[in-house]
Amino acid sequence: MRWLPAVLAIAALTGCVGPAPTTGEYEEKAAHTAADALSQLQTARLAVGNAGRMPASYLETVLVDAEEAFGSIESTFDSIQPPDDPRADRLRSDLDGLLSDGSDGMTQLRVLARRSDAAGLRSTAEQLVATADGLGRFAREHGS
Amino acid sequence: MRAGELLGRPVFDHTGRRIGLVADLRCVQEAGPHSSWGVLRLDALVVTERRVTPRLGYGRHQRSPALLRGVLRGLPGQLVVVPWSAVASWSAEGIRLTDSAGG
Amino acid sequence: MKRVFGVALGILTAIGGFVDIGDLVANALVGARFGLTLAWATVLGVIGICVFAEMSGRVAAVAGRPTFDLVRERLGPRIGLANLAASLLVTLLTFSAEIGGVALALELATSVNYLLWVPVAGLAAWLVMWRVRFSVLENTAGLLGLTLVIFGVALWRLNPDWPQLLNQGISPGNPPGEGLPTYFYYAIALFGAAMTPYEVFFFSSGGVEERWTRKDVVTSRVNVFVGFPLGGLLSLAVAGCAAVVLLPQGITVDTLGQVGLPVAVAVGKLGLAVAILGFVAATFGAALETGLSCGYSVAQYFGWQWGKYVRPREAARFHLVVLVCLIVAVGTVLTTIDPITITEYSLVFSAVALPLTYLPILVIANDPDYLGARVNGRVANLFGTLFLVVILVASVAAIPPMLATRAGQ
Amino acid sequence: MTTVDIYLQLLDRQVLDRDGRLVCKVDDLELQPGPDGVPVVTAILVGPRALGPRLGGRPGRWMNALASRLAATPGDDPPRIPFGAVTAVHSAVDVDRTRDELAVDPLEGWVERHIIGRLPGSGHAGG
Repeated sequence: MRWLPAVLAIAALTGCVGPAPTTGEYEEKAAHTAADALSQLQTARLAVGNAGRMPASYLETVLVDAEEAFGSIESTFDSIQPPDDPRADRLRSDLDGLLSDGSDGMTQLRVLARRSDAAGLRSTAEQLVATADGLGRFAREHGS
Repeated sequence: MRAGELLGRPVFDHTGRRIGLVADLRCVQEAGPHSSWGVLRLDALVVTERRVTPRLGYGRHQRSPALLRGVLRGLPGQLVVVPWSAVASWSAEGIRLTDSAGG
Repeated sequence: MKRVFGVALGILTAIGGFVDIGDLVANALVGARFGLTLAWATVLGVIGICVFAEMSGRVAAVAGRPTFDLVRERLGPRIGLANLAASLLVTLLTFSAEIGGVALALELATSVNYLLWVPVAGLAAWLVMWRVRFSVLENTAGLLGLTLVIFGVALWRLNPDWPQLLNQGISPGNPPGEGLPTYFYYAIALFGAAMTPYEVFFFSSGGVEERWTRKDVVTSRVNVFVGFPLGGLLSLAVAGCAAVVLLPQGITVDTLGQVGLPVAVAVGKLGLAVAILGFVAATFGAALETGLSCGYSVAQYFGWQWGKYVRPREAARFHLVVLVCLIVAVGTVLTTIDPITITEYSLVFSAVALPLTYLPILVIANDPDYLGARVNGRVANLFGTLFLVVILVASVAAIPPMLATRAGQ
Repeated sequence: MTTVDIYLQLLDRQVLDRDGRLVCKVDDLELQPGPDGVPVVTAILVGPRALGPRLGGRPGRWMNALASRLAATPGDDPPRIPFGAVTAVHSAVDVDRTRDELAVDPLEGWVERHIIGRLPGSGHAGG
């Protein structure tokens, strides 16, 4: 069993950050990323939409967790080497745009929540609808 | 001698043919001094071809659940009870029986 | 009257004590991804735990022997030791997840980072295990855990499309967009969450702590057959809330905060406060159960004096094991490994450790040497055998989907 | 005549002292030839030096090594309880001595004196 840790380590490494060899696989990963990011964004929006129905500490914790998770989803995707294919480049730039809009918005939400700025929260959350729709569409179109 | 040293040891008949492993030590309980529970005298070796199952008790008093009993009883090999008087010698390599044990 | 009170108390504790961080997260996660299409796995797990907890409770009441005594007696010292290693690993992982869960719940209440709460939660758990009487410990945690009923209230207030929800519950199958391996991975995780081995260690050892006798077999049965299913209903309510509120939004659950969101939506601030109290109580109660179970299993394997019914200094090594496990558990959470991730892995490992725990219980529950006339009847044996097969299948089946889906990714 | 299969019915059971306290497990049994040469069970053997050899393999070696480091009495002989002290065998084994009289487990005393006994509240009554 001495080989087991080595095999697991290799599997983990190649599975998470290794180069994506084909455009198909890259697309699948992109779709996955979009769905995961959407989940975090929707969590933040749902929390903000019900901000009056929860203690401030709860809202803040949910927003901080969502922002952090969103950030790590984004950086994991960025660390994947896209295949040398114009289609892959297009996928990458489409998703990157959505992800950076999303992460800006989430940071903004966290800042506003700490300031207890209810109006600001509401308007920022509304602006994120387009990003959420975009991520949802991306995940559906490119998902298997 | 420890019980743990006898358990699991291979048993050979007088021709050197292997019968199985010691699965359990059957003792007779005799009255002991005053309040004590009694004296246990080694009476026989319970010998089996399998290793695990005797511990679950299905060779003896354990009857149910039916499926477990069926599966465990259905495995090849059976329990053989060899009286201690039939043991000719024993060592780390195994236990050798006398001529009369039958096997 | 006192007896009725005792039985009622037992039921309430069983309900509150049934749900822990693993049940909360696994059920919310599955509800948000699969709706109620995996409800069958929870139901199956609840029936399974009832069957084996009843047997282990009966053996504890009639023969006075807790579960790990049985493991060593019927599997022998070698396989018994293997089981001890496996179940100690699972229980210890669960223990750290529960400590982390308490800290996460306190973070939700205070917005102070959970890592700062971890040592506090650990110290509080140790003080309770060290000083507080067993019955007080068990009853308080169980009763406070009952506040999780708020998830039932929330589900009712959400006024979902009941027929559709029910229909999901009775028609298993992976929803579109989810692969079959992922579906089965979570089925096993839910089954494992309901049947974690520490529950029988704790239940049977608790019977000995409370000096159960033959007369208490009935009490034990009522606790199991009423309390556990109601606890299972709480689990389903958590899943239902997630299915109604989170699933349509495309939210997958990976934090405790998300688990509580549906309650905020449906009931508002007060309801959420109750839910947070429930999170703290359920995870803290489970931390006590798992922490003590670490001590129970080691001490029972080696034959040391254990239990809270004697002075700590009379069960020195038992308390030492508990203390060491607590330090390891706190240390594990402080490495910043996500407690929720620990939960997910420990659930699957527990499916692997299950057969070695439940086989000896089933065998001894049939042994007249131990139980005399109180051995298993036909029904207990039918279900016991059936579930042993299910557990074996789940254990063998746990590994491929876990690898194939990289733990449900 | 009652027969007892000692692997099935005696080994690995819990030993209880006169006050019902848990003492140890029946880790192994000692047999010695009686007057007629037939082996008779003479003692319950206790502790890692009794259990280690039964485990065998690597865990057994570890346990033996650990035991010889911790041993209070030199040599390979594990602590023993004379079989005459046994008053009953049921789901546990009853012995008519107290835990302190038996003194089969030096480690328990060590942990009590040096670690657990030093923590505040260790003598607090249980419940």
